[in-house]
Amino acid sequence: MDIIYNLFFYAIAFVLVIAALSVVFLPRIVYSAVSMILAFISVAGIFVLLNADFVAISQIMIYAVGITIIMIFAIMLTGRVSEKKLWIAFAPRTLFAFAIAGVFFVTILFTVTNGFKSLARESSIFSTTLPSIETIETLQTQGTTGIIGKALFTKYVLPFEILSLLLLAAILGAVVMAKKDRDNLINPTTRLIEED
Amino acid sequence: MHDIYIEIFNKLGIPTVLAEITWPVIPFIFVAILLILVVIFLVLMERKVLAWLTVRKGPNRVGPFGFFQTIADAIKLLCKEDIMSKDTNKILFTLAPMIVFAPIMIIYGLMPFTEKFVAINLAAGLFLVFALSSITTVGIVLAGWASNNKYSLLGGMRSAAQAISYEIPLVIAVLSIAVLAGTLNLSDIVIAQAGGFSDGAFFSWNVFSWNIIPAFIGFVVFFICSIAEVNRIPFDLPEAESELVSGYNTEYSGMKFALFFLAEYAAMFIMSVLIVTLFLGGYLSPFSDYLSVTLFQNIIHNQNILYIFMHIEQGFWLIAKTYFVIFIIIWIRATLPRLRADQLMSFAWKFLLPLSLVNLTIVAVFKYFSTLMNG
Amino acid sequence: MALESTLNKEMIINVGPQHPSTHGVLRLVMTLEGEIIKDTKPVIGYLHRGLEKLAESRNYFQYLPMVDRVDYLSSFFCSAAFCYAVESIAGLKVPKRAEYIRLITMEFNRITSHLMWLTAFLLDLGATTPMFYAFREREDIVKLFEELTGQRMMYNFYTFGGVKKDLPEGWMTKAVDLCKSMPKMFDEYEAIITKNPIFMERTKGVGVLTQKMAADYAITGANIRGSGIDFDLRKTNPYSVYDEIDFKTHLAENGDSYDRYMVRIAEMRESVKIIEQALKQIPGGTPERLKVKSVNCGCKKEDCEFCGFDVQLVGKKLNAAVFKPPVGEVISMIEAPRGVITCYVVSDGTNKPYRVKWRTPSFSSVQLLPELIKGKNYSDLMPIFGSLDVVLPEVDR
Amino acid sequence: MYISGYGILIAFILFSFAFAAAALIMSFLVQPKAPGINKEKTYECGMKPFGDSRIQFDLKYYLYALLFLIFDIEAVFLFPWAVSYNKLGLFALVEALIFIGILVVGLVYAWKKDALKWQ
Repeated sequence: MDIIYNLFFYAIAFVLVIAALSVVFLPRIVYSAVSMILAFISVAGIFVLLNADFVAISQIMIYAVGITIIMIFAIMLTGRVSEKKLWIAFAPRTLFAFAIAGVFFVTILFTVTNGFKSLARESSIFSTTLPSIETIETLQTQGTTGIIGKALFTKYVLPFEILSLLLLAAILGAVVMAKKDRDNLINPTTRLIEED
Repeated sequence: MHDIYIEIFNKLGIPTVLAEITWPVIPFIFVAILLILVVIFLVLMERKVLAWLTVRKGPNRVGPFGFFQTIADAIKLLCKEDIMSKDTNKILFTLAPMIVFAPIMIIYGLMPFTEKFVAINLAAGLFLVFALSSITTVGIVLAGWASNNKYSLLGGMRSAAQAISYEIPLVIAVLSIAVLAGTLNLSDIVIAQAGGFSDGAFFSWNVFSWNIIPAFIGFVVFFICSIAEVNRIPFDLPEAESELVSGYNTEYSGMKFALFFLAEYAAMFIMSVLIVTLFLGGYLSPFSDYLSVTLFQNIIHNQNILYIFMHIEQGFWLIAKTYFVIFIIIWIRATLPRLRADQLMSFAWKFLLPLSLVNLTIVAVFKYFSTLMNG
Repeated sequence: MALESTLNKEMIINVGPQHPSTHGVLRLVMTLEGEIIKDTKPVIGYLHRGLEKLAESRNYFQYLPMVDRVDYLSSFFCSAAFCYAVESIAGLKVPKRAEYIRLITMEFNRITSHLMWLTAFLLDLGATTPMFYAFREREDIVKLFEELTGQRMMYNFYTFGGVKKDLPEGWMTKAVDLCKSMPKMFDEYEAIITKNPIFMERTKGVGVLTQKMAADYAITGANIRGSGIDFDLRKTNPYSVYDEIDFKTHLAENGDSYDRYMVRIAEMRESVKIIEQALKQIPGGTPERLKVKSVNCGCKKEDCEFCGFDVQLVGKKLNAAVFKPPVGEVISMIEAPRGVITCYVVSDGTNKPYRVKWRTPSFSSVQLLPELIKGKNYSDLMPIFGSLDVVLPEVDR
Repeated sequence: MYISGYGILIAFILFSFAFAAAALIMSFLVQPKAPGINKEKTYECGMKPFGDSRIQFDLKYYLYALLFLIFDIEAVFLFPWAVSYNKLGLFALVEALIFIGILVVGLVYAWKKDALKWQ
C-alpha cells in the first residue's frame, strides 16, 4: 500500500504545484480562476491522504466552489479586465517583489518544518507508530465527521460559537457594502443607439 | 465483484497491486452504462409523458413507440458539426461542458442503487454529493462567459446566482437527514430507514420509518430545491428560451451541447435518486420484507439465488420510486409557468431558507425525544 | 480602470428579429444594466410588404385578397374593414344574412386570435401545456373556416356588398355544437392558468397601463379595456349587426398584464354568446331550410322572408373590371381582436383606389412597449409584451 | 491512508473527465467540417452584435455569492454536529440552535435592509 500511497501523493502534489503555478502565471485571469479550482481540488486530495475526509470535502465545497464563484463574480464585476492579458512585467519592482516573496517563503518553510518536528514530538498524530485498530476501524467506517463533531461540541465549543459571530459580521459587512453600492449608483444616461 | 476480480488477476499471475489499481474500471463501466441507459429512457419518458399531458402522441416514428428516438437524437448530435463562433474563448468553451458533466457522473458512482451496488462507498458520501453537484455551477458560468454571447452570459450569471441560492436550503434540508441517520454514508442512511416504528405486522413496514415522515418540510424544501438545481420549470431561468433564447448553451452545438443535455438529464435522474435515497427509503421495499424473498423462500432454498432476487427487487424499488419522483417533476413542468429572476431569488432566501431551518429544528427536537424514549 | 468599469456597466442587446418571444420579427434594441431594462428601442419593418402602396396599382377586387395579409391571425377583420370602407364609398347595401355571416365568422376569428394570443403569452411565460390545449380548440374553429372558405388562414371570403358563399350545409349545427363545448374548454384553461400562483406573480402588477398612458398612445381593444376604459366599437359605434345582439363589454381595473388576460378570456366567452345569438337570429335560418323555403316561395319580392334582399349573400353583383366607386374618401373602423383597425380609402373615381391607409392597433402597442418596460426586469418583457398582443405583420403591413 | 473508497473516487474523477473528453473527441472525428464566416458569428438574434458582451455585472450577484459562502460555511460546520448529534444530546442541540440563531439574525438584518431583493 505504501507504493500506492506515495504514488498518489506525488501525483496529486505534482498537479497541485502545476495548478498553483498556473494560477499565478497564466495570462488570463479567468484561466487563473479555473486552475484555482484544480489547485483546491488537489489540496482536497492531499487532505484525503492525511485521513481528513471531512476537511477534504469541505475544501471542495467552500474553496473549489464557494470561493471560486466569488472570484469569478469578482472578475465579472471588474468588467473588461477579464479579457486583458496579464503578463508579469520585468521591472525592478518585480524583482523586489520576488525577493520579498522568497524571504517569506523561506520563513514559512522554516517555521512549518520546525513546527512539524515539535508537533511530532508532542502528539501522537504525527508519530510514526500506527494508530490503534479501533481508531482505524472508526476511520474506515465513519470517517472523521463524527470525531470532528464531538470535538467541536466538547473541546471547541467557544470557538465554534465565536465563529457564528464572525459569520454574522461577514453578513453585515456584505449587506452594508452592497447597500452602499446601490445607493451610490448614478443613473446612467441612456445612450442613443446608432443603427447598423 | 471486487474479490472475484482480484482472484482472476491472481490466477493469471499478475501482481495484486496492478489488480487493485485497475479495479475501478469495472464499476466505472457499470456506472457509465447505467447513466447512458437511464438518460436514453428518461428523455423518451419525458417526451412521452409531456405529450400525453398535452394531448399529443409524442415520438412514435423511430422504433416501437419511438423507443429509439433518443438514440437517433444522440447519433445526430454526435455527427453534427461543432460550430464555434469566432469570439469564443476556445479552451474554456470546450472545458465547460466537461466540468458540468463529469461531477454528475461521479455522483452516479456514489449512489447506493442496491445494497451492494455502490461504486464508491464513502463515509462522507452525502456531503461529497453536494460538493460535486455545486461544481457544475462553475462549469455553467464558464460556459456563459466563454461563449462571448450576451444571452449566454446573462444565462450563466443567472444560473450561478440561482444554483448558489438554492444550494443553501438544499444542504440545510439534508442536515436534517444527517441528524436522523447519524451518518453521512448514503448506504447507512438507507439502512437507517428500515424497520418501521413498532413490531406489529402492519406497523413494521419500512414506510413508517422513512425520513419523509419526521422531515416532511425538509422533503418539500429538498424537492423544490432539487428542481431548481437541475434547472427545470418553473426554475429554468438559466435557459429560459423565451427570454434568453437558450441561456448559457446558446452558442453550443453538436457534442458539446449533447454533454450539457446529457448532464441535465443525468442530474435530473440522480437528484431524484437522491430524493428517494434520503427521504423515501432508497432501495428498501415499502413493506417489512422483500416480496421476492417472501414469495420464493419456500420454493427456492438456495440462499445465493434469493440474494440475487433481493438485489433485483431492491433495484426495482429504487427505480420505481425514482421514476415516480421524475414523473412528478415532469408533471410540474407541464403545469407551471416559470418564475421571474427576482421572485426566484426571494423564494429561495425568504421562504425556503427559513423553512429549512425550521425543519432542521423540528427534526433535531424530534430526534432528541425519540432517542430519549428509546433510551 | 475606474472610468472603464463605469462605462461598461450597460449592455446593449438585440432582442429579435430572430428571437423566440418577439412574436415574429420585431427587433428590440435594449440597454440593460444587469437585468434591468434601461432603454428600449423597437425597430420595426422586417415584415414590410408595402400593402398600402400595392393597393394603388391594383383594382379593388385584386386588392381584396391582399387585405387578409394585414393581420394573418384575424384576416376576417381586415377584410371586413376594407369592405365596409369600399361599401360606404360606393354606397352598396349589404344584406342582413351576409352581415350575420360576417359577424359569426368575425367572432369566431376573434376567438382563434385570442387563443393564439393565449398560447403565445403562456409560452413566453414558460408554460407549454396551455398551448396544446388552446390549439386543439383553435383547430376546431379553423376546420369550420376551412369548410366555409376553403382556406385555413387567408380566407378571402368577404366581398364588396356581402360574402362570397352561403354557409355550407351542416355548418351551423357544427357551429352550435362547438359553441356549446367551448365554455367548458375555457374553464379548462382557467383551471390551469387563472389561479396559478406563479402566473399571478408574474403578471399581477406587471406592466400597468394607466388610462392616461393608454389615451396618449391611442391604445385600443382589450388592452384599453383592461385599464378600465369602456371603449368597444361594437357598442359605441355598432357596425354590422352588433346593435341587434345583446352582449357585454368586459372591463378590468388595474390595467396590468393579468387584467388584460382576464379581459381577453372574458371576451372569448362573450364571443361564444354572440355567435350563439347570431346563429339563432340569422335571417333565413339554416342553409338547408332556406334553400327549401326559397325554392318553394319563389316570389322574388324585396321584403320576402325567404327570397328577399335580407337573405341574399351579395347586395349587388359587381363586375370587377368596371367597378368604379365615386370620388370620395372614407374611414371605416372595426373592433378587431387587437383593437381598432382603421381603413382609410380614397377613391378618385377609377377602378383602383387612390390611396389606402391602414391604422392598426399593434402599431400603437409597440410604441407603448418602451415606456411600459422601462426600469423593469428583463424577464418582465415577456408578460408585458405578450399581454399587449402584438402581431408583427399588422405593425409592418 | 485509512479511509476507504477515495482511491476509487480519484479514479472516477479521472475516468469521468476522460469519458466526456472521449465523447468530444469521437464527435470531432466523425463530424463534418464546413466553416463559414456567417457560421462563426456570435448569435444575437440575427443582428451584428454590438458592444462588448463581457460587461460589468451588478454587485448584487457578488452579495449573493458572499451570502452563499457564509451559509455554506454554516452548513459545513453543522454537518459534524448533525452526524454526532445523537451522541451529544441536549447540550449540542442548544449550542447548534444558538449558532443558527445568530446567523438567522444576520439573515433577518439582510432581509430588513432589502439586500435580499433582486432588483
